[in-house]
Amino acid sequence: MKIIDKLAKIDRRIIYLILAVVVILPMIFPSVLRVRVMPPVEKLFHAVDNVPKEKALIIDFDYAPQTAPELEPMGFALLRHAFRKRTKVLILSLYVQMLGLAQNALTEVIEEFNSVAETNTDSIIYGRDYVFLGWVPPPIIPILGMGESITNVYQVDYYGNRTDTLPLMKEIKNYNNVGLLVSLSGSDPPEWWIAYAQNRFGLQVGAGVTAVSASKYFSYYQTGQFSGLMVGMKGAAEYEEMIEKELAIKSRRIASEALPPLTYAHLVIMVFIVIGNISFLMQRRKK
Amino acid sequence: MTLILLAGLFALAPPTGVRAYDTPDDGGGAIIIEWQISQDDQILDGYEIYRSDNGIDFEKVGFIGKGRTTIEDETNDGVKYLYKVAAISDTIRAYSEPSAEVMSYPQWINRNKINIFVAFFIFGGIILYFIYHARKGKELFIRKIAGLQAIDDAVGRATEMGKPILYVPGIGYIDYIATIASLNILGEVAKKCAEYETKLINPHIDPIVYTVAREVVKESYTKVGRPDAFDPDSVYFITDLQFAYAAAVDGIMVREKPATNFLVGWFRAESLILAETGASAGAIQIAGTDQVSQLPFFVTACDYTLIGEELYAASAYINRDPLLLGAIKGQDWGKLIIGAILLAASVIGIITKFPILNLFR
Amino acid sequence: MKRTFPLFLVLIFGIFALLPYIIPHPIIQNTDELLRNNLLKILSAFALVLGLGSLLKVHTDKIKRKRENWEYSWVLIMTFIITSIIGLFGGVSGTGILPTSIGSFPFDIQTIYFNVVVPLGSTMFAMLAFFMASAAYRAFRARSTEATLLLIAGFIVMLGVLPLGNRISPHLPSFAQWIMDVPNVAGQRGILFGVALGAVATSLKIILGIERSWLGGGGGK
Amino acid sequence: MSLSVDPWIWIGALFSLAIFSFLYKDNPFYRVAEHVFVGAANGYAVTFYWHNVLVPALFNPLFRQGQLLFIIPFVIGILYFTRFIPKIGWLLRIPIGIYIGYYVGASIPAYIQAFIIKQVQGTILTPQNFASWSAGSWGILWSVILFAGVLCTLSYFYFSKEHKGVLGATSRIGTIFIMIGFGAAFGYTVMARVSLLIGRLQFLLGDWLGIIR
Repeated sequence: MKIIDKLAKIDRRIIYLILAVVVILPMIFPSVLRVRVMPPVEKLFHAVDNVPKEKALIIDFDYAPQTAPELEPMGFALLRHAFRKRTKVLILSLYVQMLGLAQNALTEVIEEFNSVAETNTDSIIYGRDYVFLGWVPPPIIPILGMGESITNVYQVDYYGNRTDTLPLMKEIKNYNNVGLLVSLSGSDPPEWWIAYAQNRFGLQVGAGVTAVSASKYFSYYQTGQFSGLMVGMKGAAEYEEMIEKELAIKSRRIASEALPPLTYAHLVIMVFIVIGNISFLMQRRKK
Repeated sequence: MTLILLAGLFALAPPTGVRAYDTPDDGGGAIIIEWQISQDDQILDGYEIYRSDNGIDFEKVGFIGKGRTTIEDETNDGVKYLYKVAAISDTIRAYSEPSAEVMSYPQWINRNKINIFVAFFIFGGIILYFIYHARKGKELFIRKIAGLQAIDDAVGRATEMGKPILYVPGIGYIDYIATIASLNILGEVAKKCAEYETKLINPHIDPIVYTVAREVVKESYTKVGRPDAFDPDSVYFITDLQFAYAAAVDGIMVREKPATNFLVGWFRAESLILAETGASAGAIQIAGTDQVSQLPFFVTACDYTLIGEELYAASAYINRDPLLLGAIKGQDWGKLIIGAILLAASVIGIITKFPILNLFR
Repeated sequence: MKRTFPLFLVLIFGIFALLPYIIPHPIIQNTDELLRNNLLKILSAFALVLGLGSLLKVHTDKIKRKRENWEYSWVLIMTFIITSIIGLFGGVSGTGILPTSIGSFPFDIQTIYFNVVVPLGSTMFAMLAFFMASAAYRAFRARSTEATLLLIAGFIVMLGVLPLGNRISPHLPSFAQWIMDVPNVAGQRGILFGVALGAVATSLKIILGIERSWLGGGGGK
Repeated sequence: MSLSVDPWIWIGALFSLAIFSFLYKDNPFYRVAEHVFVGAANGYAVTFYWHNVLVPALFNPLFRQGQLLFIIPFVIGILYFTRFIPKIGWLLRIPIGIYIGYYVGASIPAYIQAFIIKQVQGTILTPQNFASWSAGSWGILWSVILFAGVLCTLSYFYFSKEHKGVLGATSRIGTIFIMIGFGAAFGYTVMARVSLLIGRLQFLLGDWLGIIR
């Protein structure tokens, strides 16, 4: 009976230590687990993939540092997908704090593609292949304004160039020239894009959200308002799986690398539950 | 011949049946324009909306993507307007016939919101009916909620052990109903602390809730006849940030080692930090919140949890105040009505073709 | 006077706040917006200044009376003063009169936010995983049939979300998804009805002066 | 192992470790970090309340542009400070009364529409709701289970009658739905929290220590 008593009184810090080890080890020796892609992410992949040549993909980077672990890998995967398919990309944020993270994701992926490109045609060039529009407050102005003219809303882009001088902006005038908009956010922006932009201009909307706020968004996916949905780090890993499988993109899969530690963490928590209950039942029977 | 052919080739079919009317149920300043899409809709860029207030010169006021058949235009009230819609493909345009004259004006009632106010008057009426009877002293039966018995035992436990009671009112603002219910329960717990001279610790995150709580606790001490025992610093403000507050309260749980923790009110992600640290410090914990996302953590880590509405019933039970009990009875009737509506609407929804869902926009 | 006038204010402002919901007329809508953007926004700012007053008072008292851990109150007050000076005089994006960088080392309010407030805040979120683990070990007991149900549903979802779950059986992920869509929504919607009815009832009682706990009277007559 | 050279990364990392040290036990490093957080967070709040609220919404219009109408919010705001003067302390109830009255009044229609009427709309058994599951004829079964679950959960929160007989049965079924819902939500939240821990460790092991890529 001694083990049971000891089990019942494991010190809290040992539990923390076990969790820490179980999470850190798979991070130091990364391995990528095969991921089964569920329908919501598959639909989003095909929606991004089917953006016509002459149209653009807009990515709305609206995650804060605190929700970056779940949403940043989605941003990287979407950018790699679009640039590999040479889809035209516009990037924007609805809030000022998010600009820094959008800029960080953009520069890293561009560098990844341009370091490998030989000729001018297959490298990613600002103004021709993508434009970083930046931020115009309050959010309702870009959401509705881009329906008629994007250059009227964003007269100047993030870097300060006049947008009407950029070649890409001559082709992409408004939502008619936008195949799909994907909003990455931990709060309400995806709802706004449906309520305002989709209702009035028929804009196709996809979303990448945090796991905690997932249940609310499933109803919009069910009604078809969302053309696809990624939820949490697992959703990001599924998208990384799709771009590797369909487009043979061999870049670092941050979210997929997080799956092993995530799996072991879940297993450890489940084992703790079982042990905790065994010692609990033993004690109850003893009484 | 070729010219006509070319013209025929390039001339677009204009949109037809253009109709314009004042947007109903709004504050004025808006007119809705509707039309049938042109036969060449597939190759169009979209439709341009033209407006004139003298019937002669039209100026462009709007644009919308192809395949759409309606748009809302912002106007000045009391001015007569005429509208034309043009199908546009690159630089070629085809104008429709002008619409009839139309004027926009504000309405005083938004008919879409009537169902909300009907529900409010019915439900409000029931609540007031029961409160009226409660004031008349009518006996109103309310079943016993397990969590409430625990509040008395928990305060008793802290008194026996001579240890303080920690009352965490959640991180909600003063207007959150959970916060107000929590202040009600704080009032009762403070009365018991005054009677048994148990130390009360009541840290706050919101300056307004803090000021109200101070008054509530002071009033409770005077009600029990112990205004002198009230320690003004037992109720204090820490910070207005969620996690600084959680860290500070954790610090209190570990340092002051209260025998009983009350975690009652509006909570977010910090609820698990508080509940877990309290559990590991070995305190009896009573939780209560209407934040459904936090209930799983409270249910697992606390001894008693008031789930959602039980929190409101708790403040009524503690005060044994007929007015509050009257409200609870009214809410029970509200649930009966919701159940009846669900049953009736489902029967109508299945058997008949009536679009029952539109009644509940 | 001390009670009736505040209760009268609650009645007037309570009813006035209801009207814009059903009356679209600009007269009501504009006054509502004017009231919100000017009066209420300013009151919230004054309330914060008041709260800070009491925070600083508590910590200055701690220092004066040398109560336990008083040294940390110095840390709090100094950090508060330094951050406020940098923020108030340095401007929101470093455009104020105070210089906000020495050579290449920036210290404007945004940099402080990204490198002090955010790491502290997100580490607190990260710690939740540890508290989750020890709560799972210590608190997660199959005390009753309901608690066992909660455990089972939790296990199914925690497994269904992982690639491992899919390897155990392809039906597991879809079953986990079904649990989120049907029983989870049913349970949460039932609770939500009760909470909403309770909230509306309490709001009505406050406006009509039946619920007076906010006055500090501890409710009742 | 390529240590970061940016001083701010070091500051962020050391603060993170100080907060994590709370896991071991409440210690001076944690308490310093806790108090720095409270000080910096309130300093940040003061900055934005001043620059984005008080100056543009009150001081500019009142003192710079002389719009005397702003005397009213200014005076009512000052009443907050009567809390420090016991004799006229009751004046504090005026700003609080206005504040509570407005917010509580505005919450009534919002709560009724969002949490009662829209939820009823989603629960009613109609062909439209059956189809919304996009699961073919299974949709009918899902809608019926949802319908029964909502009614049973409602019966759990019925306070006017003892939970015996039929009401006893429905409320027990109700608790089953509630507990399944809590378990499912818990599972999703575990994934979210562990992801945040992995994110922080990626910062510490990656950006700071450079152990992982």
